[in-house]
Amino acid sequence: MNQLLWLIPGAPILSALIIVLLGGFLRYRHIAVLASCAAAAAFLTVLLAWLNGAANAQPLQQTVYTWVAVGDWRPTVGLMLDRISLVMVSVVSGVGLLIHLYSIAFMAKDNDYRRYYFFLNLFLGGMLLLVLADNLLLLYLGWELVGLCSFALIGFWYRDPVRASAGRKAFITTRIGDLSLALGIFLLFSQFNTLSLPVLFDAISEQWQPNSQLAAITAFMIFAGAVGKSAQIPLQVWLPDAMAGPSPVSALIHAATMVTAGVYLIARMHPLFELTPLVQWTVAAIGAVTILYGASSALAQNDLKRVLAYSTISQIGYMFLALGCGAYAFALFHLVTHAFFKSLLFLTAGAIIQANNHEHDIHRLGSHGGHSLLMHGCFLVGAASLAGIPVITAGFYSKEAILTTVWPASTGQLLWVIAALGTLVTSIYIFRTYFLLFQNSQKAVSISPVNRMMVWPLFILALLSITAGFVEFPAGWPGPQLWSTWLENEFGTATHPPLATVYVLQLIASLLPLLGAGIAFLLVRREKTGYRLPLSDFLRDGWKFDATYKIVLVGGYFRLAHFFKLIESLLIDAMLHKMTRGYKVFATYCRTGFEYGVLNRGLNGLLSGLRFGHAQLSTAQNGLLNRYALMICAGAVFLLGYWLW
Amino acid sequence: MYEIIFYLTAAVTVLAAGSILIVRNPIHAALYLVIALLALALLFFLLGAPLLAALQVMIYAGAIMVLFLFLIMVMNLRPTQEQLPFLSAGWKVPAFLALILWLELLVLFFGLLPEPADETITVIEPKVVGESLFGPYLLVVEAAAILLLAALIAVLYLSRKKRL
Amino acid sequence: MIPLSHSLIIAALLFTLGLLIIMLRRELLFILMGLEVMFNGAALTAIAAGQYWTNADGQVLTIFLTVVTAAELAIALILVWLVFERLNTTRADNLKLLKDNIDRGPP
Amino acid sequence: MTITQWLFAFSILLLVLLSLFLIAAFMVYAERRVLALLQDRLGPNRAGPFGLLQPVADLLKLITKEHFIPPFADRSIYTIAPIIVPFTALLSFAVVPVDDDWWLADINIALLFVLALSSLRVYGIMLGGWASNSKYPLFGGLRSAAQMISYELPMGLALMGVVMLSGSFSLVDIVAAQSLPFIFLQPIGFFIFLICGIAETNRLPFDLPEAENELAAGYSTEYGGIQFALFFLGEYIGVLLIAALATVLFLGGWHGPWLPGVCWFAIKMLILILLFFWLRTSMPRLRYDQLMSFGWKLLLPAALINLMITAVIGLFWIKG
Repeated sequence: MNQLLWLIPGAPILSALIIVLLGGFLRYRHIAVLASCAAAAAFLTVLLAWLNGAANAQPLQQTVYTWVAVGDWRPTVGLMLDRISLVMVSVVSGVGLLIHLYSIAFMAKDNDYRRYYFFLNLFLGGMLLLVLADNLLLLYLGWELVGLCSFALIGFWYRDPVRASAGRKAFITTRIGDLSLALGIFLLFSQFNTLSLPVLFDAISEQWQPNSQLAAITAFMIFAGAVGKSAQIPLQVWLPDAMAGPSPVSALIHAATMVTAGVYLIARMHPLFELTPLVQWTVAAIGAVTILYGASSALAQNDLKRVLAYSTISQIGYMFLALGCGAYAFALFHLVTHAFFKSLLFLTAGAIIQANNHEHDIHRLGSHGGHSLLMHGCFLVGAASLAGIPVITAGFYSKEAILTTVWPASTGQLLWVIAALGTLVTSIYIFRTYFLLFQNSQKAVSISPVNRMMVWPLFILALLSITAGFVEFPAGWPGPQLWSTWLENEFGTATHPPLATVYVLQLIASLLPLLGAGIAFLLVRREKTGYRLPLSDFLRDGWKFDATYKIVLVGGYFRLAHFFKLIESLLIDAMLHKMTRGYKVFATYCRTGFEYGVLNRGLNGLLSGLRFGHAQLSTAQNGLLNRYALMICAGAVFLLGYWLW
Repeated sequence: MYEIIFYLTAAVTVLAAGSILIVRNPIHAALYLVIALLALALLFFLLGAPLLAALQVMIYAGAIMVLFLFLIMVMNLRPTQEQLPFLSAGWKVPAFLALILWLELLVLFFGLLPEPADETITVIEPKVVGESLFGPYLLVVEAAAILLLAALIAVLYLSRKKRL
Repeated sequence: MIPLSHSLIIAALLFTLGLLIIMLRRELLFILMGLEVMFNGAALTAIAAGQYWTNADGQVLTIFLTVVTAAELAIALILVWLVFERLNTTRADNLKLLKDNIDRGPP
Repeated sequence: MTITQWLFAFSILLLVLLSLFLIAAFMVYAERRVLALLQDRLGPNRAGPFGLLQPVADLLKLITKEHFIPPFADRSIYTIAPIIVPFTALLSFAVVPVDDDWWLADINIALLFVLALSSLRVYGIMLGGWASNSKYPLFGGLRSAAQMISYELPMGLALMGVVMLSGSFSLVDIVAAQSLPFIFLQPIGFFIFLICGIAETNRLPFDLPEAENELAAGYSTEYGGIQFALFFLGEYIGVLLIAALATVLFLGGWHGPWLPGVCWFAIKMLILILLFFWLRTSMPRLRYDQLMSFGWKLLLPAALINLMITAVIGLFWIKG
């Protein structure tokens, strides 16, 4: 089995290569089948790994290739399949396979299918590489690969400038996080001279004291990387726009897999995070704020896919909350169930949108593509699972587990309240969407029926959205708790409050979704009569994050340059000339050369300082090649000097 | 004898490279570069890398620099009217920076390396290099081939009269 | 015979000379030549180090360096030619059409 | 090394150089006679018996001419350029084995050495054309640069087949490996090498850089006197070198029955040189685009295919 490990990321990557190199000779059907077969091969290999006892034995390991051997540093393409990655690999390849199958019918009418399948397969390979990597270098490679594919797939219909710019936005925003992750990796490498994960963990627990500053900085860097990829505040702005891509892409990349890479990363690096309670608390706090942010923004959206996008942001907030409270197993648990119900929602939404001739507004979506009942059922299952309707849905079990473990953490009561509020709002927005979509489904005729091929993945996902939760019953319930016991070796057990408290909390948390559904029903009724939520513009624009960034970050730089220039000209023209002249007159009048020299020179110094600032800022982009070379050289000199010193 | 040749060649290399800094005529600069490259090839040979010495002459001097000269001739560039660096005002800062960089590099090198115990030059045969190239580095060779192909296509595309 | 450090000194000298050429000369072709000199400084480092450890890897690295240079120069030269065709100049200072103009305000 | 050994080495070198110059000079004479013969006329026959002193007379004439540098030329490059051409060709002879143990140097990268030097040859012609600073020489120089780059590639690839068969870059080893001359194993390689060799030396039908009726005299238009003689000599030494290399690489070098090795070597070379003369009389000059497409679209693929076939056969036949 060790020798087959490469097949998991290898099959999709190979198929992507075939598609991009030989795709010109193939027809649509062949390419689609080839891509799906590659995904199936990866999934089957994962199944084989399960059957061969990957779930309970030592981690499987395979070193595929050694990049270069310099002294004792040998970066490898090494794969490692332990329980954490097994969870991820199963979800990614399984959901990936379903979405490939779904895409066959979905993309049938698009001319750029070759590019689509190339990037979809490449994405799958990159994601699998990311989760299987046994060293941070390879992990980073996968990380960038999925970022690239995400960029290409968001801007898939790049002829529309809005969509193309959405792709760029996603790429640039996540790049900020990526940079931070890279810095974190550099830091780790500079400290321990290795990037291999098992070695790194031993070294971390041996050499770094809890609460040490270096550990905190490193953990924070890595956390910032995760924030970028997982669309948490403050780097969440790209995800809503990422809905410009095709719906299966949204389902696969922006709901089920890539955005959870950050969760995986933190879970993977948990020995590091456990050293620094402060960063851990930050993770939880960011998660909690994001829950509220995403849920409240979703409440005011009219675009079906944007509702789901904000919902994704908020759900990943739950995962971060769990990670921050040390409940890594439950974060992964929620990741799994979320992958199922969110891709179910997205795929259903995609089918409905396609059936309505690419109409996105939930007020106007009426046709359900000839499978009205099925669409209805699938969406209801997904919505219920997302809201966490008690007992019968998978979402309930995972969310309940998280909520219970949040309580005993530091400032846990506050976090719990926020999360519970998030649950309520989640239920409201998703049922609002549901009621708006399906209450009057007869209002439009079906334009194009939904293909039968697209129905099967929906069906499977709906089944999983219901049943996946039964592996882990909440604390204190008379059901099995397979999940947390299975991941015990990796993470240790999470603590939960005394049982009496638990039952009260659970009761409240399970009543909230039902309450939310009720509120949604009333809300929709009132909305039909023209009622609008308070603050709805603010919420619809995602708390005005985009506008703020534009003003603060983009404008700031220009503002600063302007400021220097303005002050300079102001001082020269209005004041300084007069002042200097005045002083000059005064000086000559008093015949005191001393003052003349001091004042004039001092003011001139100030002036030239300002002028220098303006010149430096404005010539940072002066287009002169030599100047750029000079700057690079100066940077090299400085860095090398710093390092040597 | 051996040392004399080595240091002479090294001096030629550095002087020729330095001349590029101060000549006006692009053809002369290119020729100085060719001289530097040839001297460098000799250095490679003296250091015990005969294959690389030959490749340096064949590829760098024989192909790349000919292309360079070819381009200069086609453009028919005449001696530039630009002010020579040492006459223009802004040469001090870059020169200072470069000097510092060099010193830093030296510190870096001397800090990293212990002096070797035996200092005999071992010649690494072309065969060994070839086996290394097509053994552990086979994948990189393929990648290099793809890179060259990509460059070729890019150049063909760029040099078309009517671009898309 | 020849200590490694001496080769490295020469290599560093070549590298900085190349950098200096790039920083000081204003013609694109001269800048490209400076780049070549820098590449060759790096190549000398690789070869000297490879000989030091009697390892073929240094030479292999240099071969790849040559390949990369060839690819880079082919494209760079054609770009220089296109620039010359379009603007009738190869002075780097004249090529700043993409520079950011702060007077226009934020994009 | 002692002084006597140095002196010995130098005198040998001097001898080889002198004899090469002499051979090249007499090649000029021989070519003129052969051309005349093939064109049914007499050729030079006044100086000495059968005109044998003609090269001496030519040499005297060229040396005594005024050493003239045009005022618009780039002086230093103008002076250096003609020296490069014969110089690179002469250097290559250092590694050519003439007989069983007759060679000046046996280095393990001899073939690459020869290729490297032949790639440097183009500088002489290009720079000569550029330094003259007038129209036709510049065109001649440009043409030769493009031509030489284009034909060097198939030449090198054709030689790699030989390297594969013999497993060495050393010319001595290559000759030793030829119990059966490689022309039988590498016929395509031989022809590609020969064609590229002719192109590299700018002989007809590939003499576009100095095409008389298009470019006056190409890169050598502005040259006169001894410098012109150097260009001229360079071309003939180049022909000699190509013939010698073809002999060594493909025709089995000094291998042959009965006669001593040197004689075989000389005979094989002579045949090849006669072939070059013959080609000159009977082939028309190519057009420039024909030349380019012939090199890139025919010779290069042919050389690649030849190399691939050799590699495959070598892998399965010789090893396994």
